[in-house]
Amino acid sequence: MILGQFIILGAALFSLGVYGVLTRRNAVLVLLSVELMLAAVNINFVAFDTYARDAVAGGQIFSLFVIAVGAAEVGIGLAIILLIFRNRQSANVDELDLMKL
Amino acid sequence: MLQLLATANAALLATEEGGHAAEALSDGGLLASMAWLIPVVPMVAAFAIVFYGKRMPYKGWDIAIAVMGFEALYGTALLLAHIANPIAHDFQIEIARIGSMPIEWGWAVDGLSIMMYFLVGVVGFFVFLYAKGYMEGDIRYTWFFASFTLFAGGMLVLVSAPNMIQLIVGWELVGVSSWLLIGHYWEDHANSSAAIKAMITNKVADVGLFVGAIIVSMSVGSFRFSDILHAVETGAAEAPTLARYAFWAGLALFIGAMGKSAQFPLHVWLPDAMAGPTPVSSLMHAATMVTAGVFLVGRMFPFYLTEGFATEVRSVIIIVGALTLFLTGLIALVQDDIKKVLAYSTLSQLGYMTAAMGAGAYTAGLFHLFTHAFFKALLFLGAGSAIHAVHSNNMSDMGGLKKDMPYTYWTFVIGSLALAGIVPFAGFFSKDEILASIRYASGEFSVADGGGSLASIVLVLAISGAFITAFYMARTVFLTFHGEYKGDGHPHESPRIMWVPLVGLAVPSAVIGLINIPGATEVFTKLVGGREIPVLDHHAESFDVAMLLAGLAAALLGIFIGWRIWGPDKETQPARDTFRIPLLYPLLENKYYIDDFYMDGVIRPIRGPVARAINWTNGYVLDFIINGAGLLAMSVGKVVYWFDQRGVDGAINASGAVTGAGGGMLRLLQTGKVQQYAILIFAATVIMVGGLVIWF
Amino acid sequence: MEWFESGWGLSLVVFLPLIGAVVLLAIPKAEEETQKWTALLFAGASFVLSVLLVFRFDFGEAGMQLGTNVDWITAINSSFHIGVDGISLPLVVLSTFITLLSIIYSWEHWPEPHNPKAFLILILILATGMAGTFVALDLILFFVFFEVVLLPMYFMIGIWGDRDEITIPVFNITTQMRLYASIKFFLFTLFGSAFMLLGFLVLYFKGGRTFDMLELASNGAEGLLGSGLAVWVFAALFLGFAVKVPMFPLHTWLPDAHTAAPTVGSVLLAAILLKLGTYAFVRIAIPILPEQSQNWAPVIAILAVIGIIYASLACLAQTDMKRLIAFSSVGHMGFVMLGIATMTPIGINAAIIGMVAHGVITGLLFFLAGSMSHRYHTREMARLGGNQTLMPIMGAILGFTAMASLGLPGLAGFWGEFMALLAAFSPAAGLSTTLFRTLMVIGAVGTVLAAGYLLWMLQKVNFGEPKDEWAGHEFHDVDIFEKMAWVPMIIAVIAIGIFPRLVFGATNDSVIDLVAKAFGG
Amino acid sequence: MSDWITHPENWAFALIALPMLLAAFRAVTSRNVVHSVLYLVVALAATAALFLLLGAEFVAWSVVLVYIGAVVVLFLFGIMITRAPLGMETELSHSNQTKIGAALVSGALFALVTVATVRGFGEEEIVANPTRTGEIGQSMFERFVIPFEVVSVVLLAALIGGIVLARRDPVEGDEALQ
Repeated sequence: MILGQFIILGAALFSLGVYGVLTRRNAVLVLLSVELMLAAVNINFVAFDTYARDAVAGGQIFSLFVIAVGAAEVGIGLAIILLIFRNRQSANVDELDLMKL
Repeated sequence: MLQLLATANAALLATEEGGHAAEALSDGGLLASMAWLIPVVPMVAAFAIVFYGKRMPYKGWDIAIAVMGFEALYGTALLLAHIANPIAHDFQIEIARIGSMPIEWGWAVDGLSIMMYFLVGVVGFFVFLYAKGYMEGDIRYTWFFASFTLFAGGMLVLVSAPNMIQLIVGWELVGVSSWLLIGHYWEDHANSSAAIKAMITNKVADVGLFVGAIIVSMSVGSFRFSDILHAVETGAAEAPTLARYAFWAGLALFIGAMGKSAQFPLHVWLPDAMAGPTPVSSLMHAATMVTAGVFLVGRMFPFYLTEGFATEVRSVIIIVGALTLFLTGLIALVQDDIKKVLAYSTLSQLGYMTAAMGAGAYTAGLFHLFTHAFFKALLFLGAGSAIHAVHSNNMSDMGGLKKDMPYTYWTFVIGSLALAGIVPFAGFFSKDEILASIRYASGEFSVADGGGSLASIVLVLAISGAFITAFYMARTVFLTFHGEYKGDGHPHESPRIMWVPLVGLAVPSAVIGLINIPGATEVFTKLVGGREIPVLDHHAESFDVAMLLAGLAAALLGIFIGWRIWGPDKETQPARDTFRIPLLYPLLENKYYIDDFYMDGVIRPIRGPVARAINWTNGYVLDFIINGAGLLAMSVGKVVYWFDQRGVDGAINASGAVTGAGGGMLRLLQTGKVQQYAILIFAATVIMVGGLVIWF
Repeated sequence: MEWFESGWGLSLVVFLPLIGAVVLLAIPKAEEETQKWTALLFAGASFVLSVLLVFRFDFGEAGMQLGTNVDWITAINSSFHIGVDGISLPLVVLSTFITLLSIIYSWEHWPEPHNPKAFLILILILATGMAGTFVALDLILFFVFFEVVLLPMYFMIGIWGDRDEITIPVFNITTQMRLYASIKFFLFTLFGSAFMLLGFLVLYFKGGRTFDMLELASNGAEGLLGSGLAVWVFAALFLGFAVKVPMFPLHTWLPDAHTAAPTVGSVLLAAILLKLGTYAFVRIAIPILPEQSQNWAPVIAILAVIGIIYASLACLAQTDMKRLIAFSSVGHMGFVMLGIATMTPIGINAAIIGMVAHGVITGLLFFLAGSMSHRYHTREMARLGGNQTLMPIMGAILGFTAMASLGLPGLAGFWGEFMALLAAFSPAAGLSTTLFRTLMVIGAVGTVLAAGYLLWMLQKVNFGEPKDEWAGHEFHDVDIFEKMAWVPMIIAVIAIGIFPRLVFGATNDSVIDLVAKAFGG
Repeated sequence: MSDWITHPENWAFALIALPMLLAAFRAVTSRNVVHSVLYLVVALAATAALFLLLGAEFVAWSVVLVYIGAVVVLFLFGIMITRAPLGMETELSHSNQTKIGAALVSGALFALVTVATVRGFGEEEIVANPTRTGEIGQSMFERFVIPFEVVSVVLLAALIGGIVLARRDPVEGDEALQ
């Protein structure tokens, strides 16, 4: 195995995630795409960790942190979406245009 | 004290051994090495008076008089020791080193400075004594003595200076104490203005002093006078830098001297300085402080005398001196204020000293400085005594004081005779020496090309000056002490504390000239000649009979005419009082319009339009640019924001044409939709990072 | 004392005030006494330690001492490199000294709105920034300290500043003095700093990848830059420093900032902040870019002398006492810059003693102006007058300080001015003597104008009869806190005046060394 | 590169990676919300498999437990609560215009990241070496103990934040509460 294959795979997964983030209207699906991006990052972490033979397994540890933080993010994110839905009766991102005054 | 006696004794022995054994210069022993007390004691005392003066029995005067007594004694002791055995030694204490040049405090003990120590000490002592009576009941009695002592200290710092730095320090200290004392009654705007005028005029001249001192010191690489004068002594070839800038340095230093010694046209401050209490006028603006300029030229004299250095400057000096002595003497003729008369007379006498210096007569100039200090101090104190009695400065309020104030009268007459140059009073000898020196300069001692004829003109002016001097002094004496009393109340003699100093000063005024009779006594010549670097000036070995007679005749004529006009006849007096010479009188009355020129031509424009223009520039030009830039940035920001907020959307909504021409792109940019912003962010990131990737 | 000399002493001097500020944060707002004593304790400790530094300092040694060099931001090779030499030592002591006195003075003179806690915190942060700038030997560290100073001063002016309405000429915008002055101060300085940082970065990237001032100087960073780039680097540094000094024509923030700032703010601004710029010239511009310094020296000198004359004339037109003093600062800093521009040991020595003297004297003048306007509720000189009668001690101190400010020989101010002129007579080899000598004479004329405006100020403020409007007012003369703050300054002015070795003794060897290294003397 | 194909792990990699990319693609494009979530499950499971391939067992099982076990369930709940349309839905994504833009951007991003990282590390060999869970634990509680504690605080904060945000405010007269 070479590092390149993992990197390319990670990049592809990440780009797909980005694509999802950019195109999905439904907020839940945006979050879901973010999870894909996180997974891509994790792949890179673990691949580099194995490649570097890190004594303290820093890459793996960090991917664990990413998982944990990702889980937290989903929790909070869904809670926010829930709140928005409750207030605006919609979970569509493009209707959240309060930024445009 | 034992040491003092021992030194004097040894010195006497040395003189007895032979005439020229005294030429060997001694370092003065303990007496000289303790001479640092001379400048330091009054400085410390000034602070002591400020803080503790009020608690003393005589409110600070006691400290001051003790200090001046000490100065007088120490000065006399040094003088005696020096006469016995010439002392010339510099003491230096390094206080810093800047680059490789040391900065030092120190004290010079040589003929010139000893003469000044003695002068400041003795005259100062009498004036301080007198001041107790004169200032009795003053609102700021203690403060007066503090500043007066500070002045004495400053003057002694100045004359004890063995280097340029200390000279400047003393110079400015004297200036400041002068400012304090002229403005002593600062409640009155005129007085503080006079004080400021004195300080500013001196400051203008100080530019010259600074520049001159800098040029000289930097060229030689040392601030010490001894080093500078050694460089001069070795000749222009050995000190090329100094020689190259000698003219400018000499001129600049002389400009500095013109300020303190109130030479034309920087003399304007001195008459106004009479706003201070009379003892101040007496000590500072007659006897000592104003001699600082002459002292400076004397200190640097070899520089002005040695070929290859600042010899050309001497023609400037002599012209300035002659103009001063003549023009200011004339003004004295028309003054009513007795102190103003004496002030202009002081200017005139300072002109004599300066002219003598310019003529290359070191000894003569300093001798006149020496004698003048005594009789001018005496005259001021006498005038003060009269003012004290009649509560007015104006001679038109006096008259007939002779019978009420005998001590004042007789001492004043002695002073006047001395000033007028009547034999055998002090002024006679010194003025005669100056005339002789100028004549000598006009004959053999070429000042510059064509300098001979220049000195001849100066000679004529100087002899006329002698006449004018005698004339206005006669006027003063007759108007003040003779005739009918014209003021209010009944005048009476001043208290003893005031007339004792008058007598004390009258004695030297009468006899001190005898110490330097050409061909007979040469105590003074040896005194001021006792310096490390000898001053090779011309000094007459015998009387110049022609000049002696000319000067004496001019003086006697002056007194005679004065007596004819203001003396005996009472009936015609009012007519004469109101008589005005048509053209000359307004000119003199207005002091040649010089003051007006300075005020309206220089000071007011600078304080007014020029300063306001600069301030305007600051507010309206520089700040305009700054504020303009700031406000411009702000309005650009506002436009962008407006464009951002309304312009784009508004335009799109309003006009389909705009939509067609790229409206889609713009709408994409500004939708308020998060994801489209996100696209842009990602795109921008990709482009930027891509750029970097391609770059490396 | 091993620990003290190995950098801890110096670090404590710098950071004790900051620790004090943090401690103050924890003290409840109501407990003013505790706050004051805490601030005093930390500022006092910092001052005492800085004096101790003087005693541990080896005056025979020209190089950096008592410092340390610890890795800080390794990624950009920037380290916590501090140290003092003869040039920075007097300034460090000056900054701790003035800070301490400011806190003493503040004891019962709080500007409105009353909030001692915040005010003291700002003073302490300022103290750290000021002392830090003088000891930093790493460009990034220097920059950080240099900027740390900015914010507290901004808030000081903006919050406690003068609330008078002013109208900006030409644009006719009316705003409060403090707002205008604070924003002007902030933007001006930030503008300069931006260029300065740019210069630092170019030095880093092109001058050997280091931010260490000493290394940059000894590596000949200037040679690495090449003269084409060095010109621009110097220009950028020049802008940054000149704004802070401030040099004509970048000075216009100063009169406004000084006038608007609360008393202590003006004092710190005048006494220390202005020195950051001049110090940077000596510490950074000359050693690192000697050739460019020399190329630029005529420009600096001409601007300095224009500043002297310009400021003096502007002073003559002022009616506001504080503004007059502020303008006089521009003139005095002109002398300092003239000294630096000569690039000679004498000139730089003169500059440093000039900085110290100006710090003490102008600081004192601002204290006085502040105290007087506190009592009279006006700074208009036309309305004052007769102050000497109403408050004799205050008047006497004002007179003394004005004398010191006009460069009276025998007091501190003289040395800086005179020596700067002295140096201008023979500038460093390669500089035009004709130009510098002309500037010397013009500078000397500046002293006349200085005497003029200060004497006229004294005449207007101190002399004459008190105005009718003060009849019946009871004025309390100098109080104990003012005395405690001012007497040390007066003593310092006299002591430095009589015995300038107090400053020159420290600076001379270091300056000679600096000039020799920069110009190969 | 030529002997790449001869190594069996590479076959395994390809077997995992291809379905993973496919699933990911479908997850971001599917018109059915629930399908999207299920595709995500596939993609995440493939990730876990890759981790196993690399010897990172603990991480792999964590992914399975946390993501597949918990997060996906959370998503499904979210979908149901927000009443997203469960069937085929055209409105799930933006217009084609946006899609093209997004595709361009993400394509460029992919190219960029690939070029940059492959240029840097592409040819480096990887030899899988299983990491024992004990090592992970040791490392976690020695070298990374402070980040670990921080993460635990983050989780706690997320927990509280989630509750606060999602809880329905007790409004008086609210029928749901009575």
